[in-house]
Amino acid sequence: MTQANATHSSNHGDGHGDEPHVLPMQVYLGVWAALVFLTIVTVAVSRFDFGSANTFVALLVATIKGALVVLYFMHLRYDNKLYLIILLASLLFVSIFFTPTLIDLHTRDALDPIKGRTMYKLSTSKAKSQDAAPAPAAH
Amino acid sequence: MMDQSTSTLTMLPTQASTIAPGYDLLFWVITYMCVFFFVLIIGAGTYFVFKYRYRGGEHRVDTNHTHNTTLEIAWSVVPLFLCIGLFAWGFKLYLDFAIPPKDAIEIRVTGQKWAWNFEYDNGAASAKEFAVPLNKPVKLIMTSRDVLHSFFVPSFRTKMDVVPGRYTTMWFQATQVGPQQVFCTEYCGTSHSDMLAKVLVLPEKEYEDWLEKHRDDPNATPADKGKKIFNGKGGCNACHAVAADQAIPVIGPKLWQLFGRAEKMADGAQLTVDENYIRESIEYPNKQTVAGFAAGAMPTFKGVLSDKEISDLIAYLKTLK
Amino acid sequence: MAIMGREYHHAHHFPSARAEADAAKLGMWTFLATEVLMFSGLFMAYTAYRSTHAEMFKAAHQLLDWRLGGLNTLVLILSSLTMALGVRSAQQNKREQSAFYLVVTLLCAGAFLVVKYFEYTHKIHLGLLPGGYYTYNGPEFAGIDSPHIFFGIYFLLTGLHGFHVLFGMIAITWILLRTTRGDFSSKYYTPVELVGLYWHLVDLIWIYLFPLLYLVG
Amino acid sequence: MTQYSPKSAQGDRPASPSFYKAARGIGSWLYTLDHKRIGIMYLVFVLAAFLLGGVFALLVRTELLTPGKTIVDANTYNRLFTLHGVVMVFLVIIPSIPASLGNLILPLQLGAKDVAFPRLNLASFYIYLIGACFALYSLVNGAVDTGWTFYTPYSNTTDTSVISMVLAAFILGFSSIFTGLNFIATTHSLRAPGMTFFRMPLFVWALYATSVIQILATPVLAITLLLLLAERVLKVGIFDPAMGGDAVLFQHFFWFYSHPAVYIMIVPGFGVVSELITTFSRKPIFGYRAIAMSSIGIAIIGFLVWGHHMFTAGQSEIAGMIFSFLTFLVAIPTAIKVLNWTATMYRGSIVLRTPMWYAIGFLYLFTVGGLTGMYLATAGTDVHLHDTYFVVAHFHFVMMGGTMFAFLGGLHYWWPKITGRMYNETLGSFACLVAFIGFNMTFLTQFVLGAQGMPRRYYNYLDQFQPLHAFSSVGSYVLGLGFLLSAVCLLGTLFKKSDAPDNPWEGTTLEWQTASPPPLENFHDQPAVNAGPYDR
Repeated sequence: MTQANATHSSNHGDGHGDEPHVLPMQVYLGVWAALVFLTIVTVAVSRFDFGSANTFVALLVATIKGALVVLYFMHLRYDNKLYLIILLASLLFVSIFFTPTLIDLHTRDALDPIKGRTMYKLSTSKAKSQDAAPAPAAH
Repeated sequence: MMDQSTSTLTMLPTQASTIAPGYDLLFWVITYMCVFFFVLIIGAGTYFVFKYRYRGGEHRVDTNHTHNTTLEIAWSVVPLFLCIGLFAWGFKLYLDFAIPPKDAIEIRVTGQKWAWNFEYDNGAASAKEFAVPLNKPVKLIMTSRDVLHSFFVPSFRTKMDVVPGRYTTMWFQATQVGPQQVFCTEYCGTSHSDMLAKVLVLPEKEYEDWLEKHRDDPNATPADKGKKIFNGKGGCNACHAVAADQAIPVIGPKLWQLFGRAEKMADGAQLTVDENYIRESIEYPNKQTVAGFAAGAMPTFKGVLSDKEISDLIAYLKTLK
Repeated sequence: MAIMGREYHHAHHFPSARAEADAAKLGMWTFLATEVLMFSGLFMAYTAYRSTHAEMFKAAHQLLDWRLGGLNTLVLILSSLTMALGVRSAQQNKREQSAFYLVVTLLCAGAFLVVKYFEYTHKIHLGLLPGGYYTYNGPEFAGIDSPHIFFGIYFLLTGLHGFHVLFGMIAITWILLRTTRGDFSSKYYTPVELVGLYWHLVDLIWIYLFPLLYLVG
Repeated sequence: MTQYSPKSAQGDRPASPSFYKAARGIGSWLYTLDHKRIGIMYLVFVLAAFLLGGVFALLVRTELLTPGKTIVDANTYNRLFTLHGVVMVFLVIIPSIPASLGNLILPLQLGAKDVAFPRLNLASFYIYLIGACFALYSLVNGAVDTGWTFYTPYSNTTDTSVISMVLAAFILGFSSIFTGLNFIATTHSLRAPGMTFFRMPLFVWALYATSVIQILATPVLAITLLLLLAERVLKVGIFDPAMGGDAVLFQHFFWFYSHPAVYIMIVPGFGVVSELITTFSRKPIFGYRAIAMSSIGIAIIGFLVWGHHMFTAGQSEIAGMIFSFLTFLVAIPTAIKVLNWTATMYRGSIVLRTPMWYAIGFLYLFTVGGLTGMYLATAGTDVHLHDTYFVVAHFHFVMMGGTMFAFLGGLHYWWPKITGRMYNETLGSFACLVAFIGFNMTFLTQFVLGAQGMPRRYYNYLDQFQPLHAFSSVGSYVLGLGFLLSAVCLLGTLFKKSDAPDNPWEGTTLEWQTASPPPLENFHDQPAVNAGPYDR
């Protein structure tokens, strides 16, 4: 079975030879130090109360840490752009899943307040009795 | 059983609510549009198949038309506008379904495994059928006691799921006197297909009488009140038969000549029926199940029926000979 | 795909070793996309219930010990570093150094699970368990309904993440064995790199999990 | 000039043995890494599951001949339609085209020797078998009566064997993910030299778009089913209102996977039909880029529309508006495909062989299915029609009329290439005609039933629906007969001598440039590509 010597490199070759692209040690240690520092920042940030922006700030810090891990530890900054596209696509589709579901959860009582009320104020802690009787409709 | 005239020719049931004509108009507009496009596309396809059928010999093929940008843009933009138009009209109709008029009469509907119960503001209650006034808006505030159900009246064209733990609403204004069939259209188990009900559309006078009849009058005996709960708020008549000549329902045990009767339990235990056993079966039905009946079929009525109502029920059951 | 000690021959159906390595990395990144979407389901449940039961989440999170969570975060970040250095050493044909880094990564992962074990026993002892097994009657939940949902989401999120740490440890052990057998070199280090990518994602998920569960504002 | 410029004339090369003869014995099948053998094993099990699902369908239709009890009682009927749904969705229609025809034909059309990860491919097949075993275990252990949608709170309060069926679907999801992952890697890394993305056949484009959906949607099904198991075992309460949860949230989780899943089912069918119509019209496809891009468009927009399953489920009206609008957007690329196929047949030279009959049947049925989607996308008309037989008819038109007709068309089209044997043309076309007639008898009547308000999943129905139900049931027998005939037609060829030429349909894509059945290495020497897939 003669192997036709189609030796051209794969069609999206990024010009590197066969030698792997190795980052200097300082980059890894620097990224690690930044991550530790940002973890401390995460805890510190949660101490202050920014009101409704609390979650946003916490997620922002987490995203910075995530970006550091993805770009340097996972080598995405020097690799084929296709892998970055795959990661960003997965995050895009996560947001596609979140947005309409949360819109639905929070606008059920837009036209009629009664649709927003959950009837069962049920708690399983044995102390509370099960309040299952449907409250009379508010006129 | 269903008394609307739904011959197989007319696709849609009779129009018995104010929104039905508007609904049917949009339904038929979509239908004619679909028929038009079907004939256009499939007609062209069928014509091409027969006109350019290979009749042997050398293939005569025109291979230079492999794309035509203007045509392709046209048949993308035109359907887009049609779709936007359909969306807008459809959503307006959807809002008509969703927003009840302010003066609508409120009726509370409760769905449970395989029966519908209805309660009015003046305390009237009924199961399996409920009255509504003719040409007056009615708003149903609905919830479920166990799993998902769905309240569907084909002749009103309205449908809304009934979700446990939450309220959902639906409204209609009936324009035709007579009983309208109600279906449950969200799968809910064994007798999902028997979870039917009737909307009795009555003129004003008869509607008031019906309400009076179903209201619990003050000087009724506990047994009378129990009977009203049995057929009304409790909805027990959906699963239990109360007289020897009643063939169905057979989902739950028969309840005549009940007191003092020896019952064999599913786990083999033998016990004679007394008041405590009845009260316990109403509040914790799954503790003991009579042999030969499905466990877990009966929902709990704890917190739904007050203790006084349960004693009325027991008084009524005692009268069943 | 015969692997004999040092010399490595790429699979017959790939035009070159480089094409094979790129395909493997593309496959791994696609798999990581499925992991991201799988965890997104749990983050969706978290977001849905935090947005509708905000005060319950605020009350419930006090029962989590943020110091242990923070320690676990640092442990995982360190393991991410050592994993990355392990891959780097494999790329430089430094077999012993790579094995050393992989062992440290394994130890960190073990430490993470041990800390998780203490957290879980503490909660089981208090009765802070999901749904049917929730028996906690503490003062924090006076007038707050269904606090068991927070702990249901907590155990599902950290439990699934814990399982992924476990799978990671198994994969790293396999890579460690092959490193000591001398399978990897600067010409062929794909398996080490792929396990590294997987491990960094496990760390990434914990980076988001820590503030959301332990530090509710 | 044809796409494939051979380095040396085909004739003088010593004919290497077909992949069947390349290895012998049961071991050569159980441990094979050859994408063709894995494709055949998938094909065998998918067809077996299709037979099982079909038997359930016939039992359901027989029960519905008369209102009330005809052959089984209510509980058995609920189990029958649930099993029909689960077997058909998870075991048949999702793996059908990608896992069997895809595994067999994609590497050939790319000019590759095998898929990128052969061992992952075999693992995907064995995971499919394990999932099927879980489903069979659940079947014999009292089956499931929740419907294939597993809606809570019914699914976590019923005492039927839901856990084993949910585990089955969970495991089958991974088989689907691995197939998708394999095809993405293969398409990116193993294309023949010179085959740019826009010189790939449209079947490969369709499988690529399907793989993207499989990768992005199936994990959410995995976590949904995991949460359902947690609901049943730990009573977590996320989806159970009795524990403070929200049943509609489960529907959001479920349909976020299940609507893209219907595109996992139909988009490979588009790919097959694009191949069939081009080859049998002897003409390059009309609007190649439009069709290729519309596959990707459907894959992406398919993720935005799941809420149209929940217009009457207690979903907020604002969310309903968003979903209704986006659902119309997905209609546009679908319309583009059908119009482009019709334009391809214009001034072609149409050879009316069995695959082409299935493609024309597909065009009829899919157009009806697609157009009836208009009623269900429009929020207003969906209120009356939701959860009635109108919806049952709609999705059978697009799934059975669409995917299964395309699957059978593709099966007949590539049968000579896979088995090296030609099927009997008259029997094949006749089987297609019988199936087409049976299909229309069964499901056109259900449109009328649904519009009249006949709810779905009903064991006992009102008497006035009885004539239509009886007609539909008879139609289902004719449909079953049609598929039986096509099975006889295809399986019958296995007992005769392999007589198929290398290129019976004068196709232009790469799989027709090698032997039928192809050697283990697919091509004697690596084909190079220097023109579009359909240029003659």
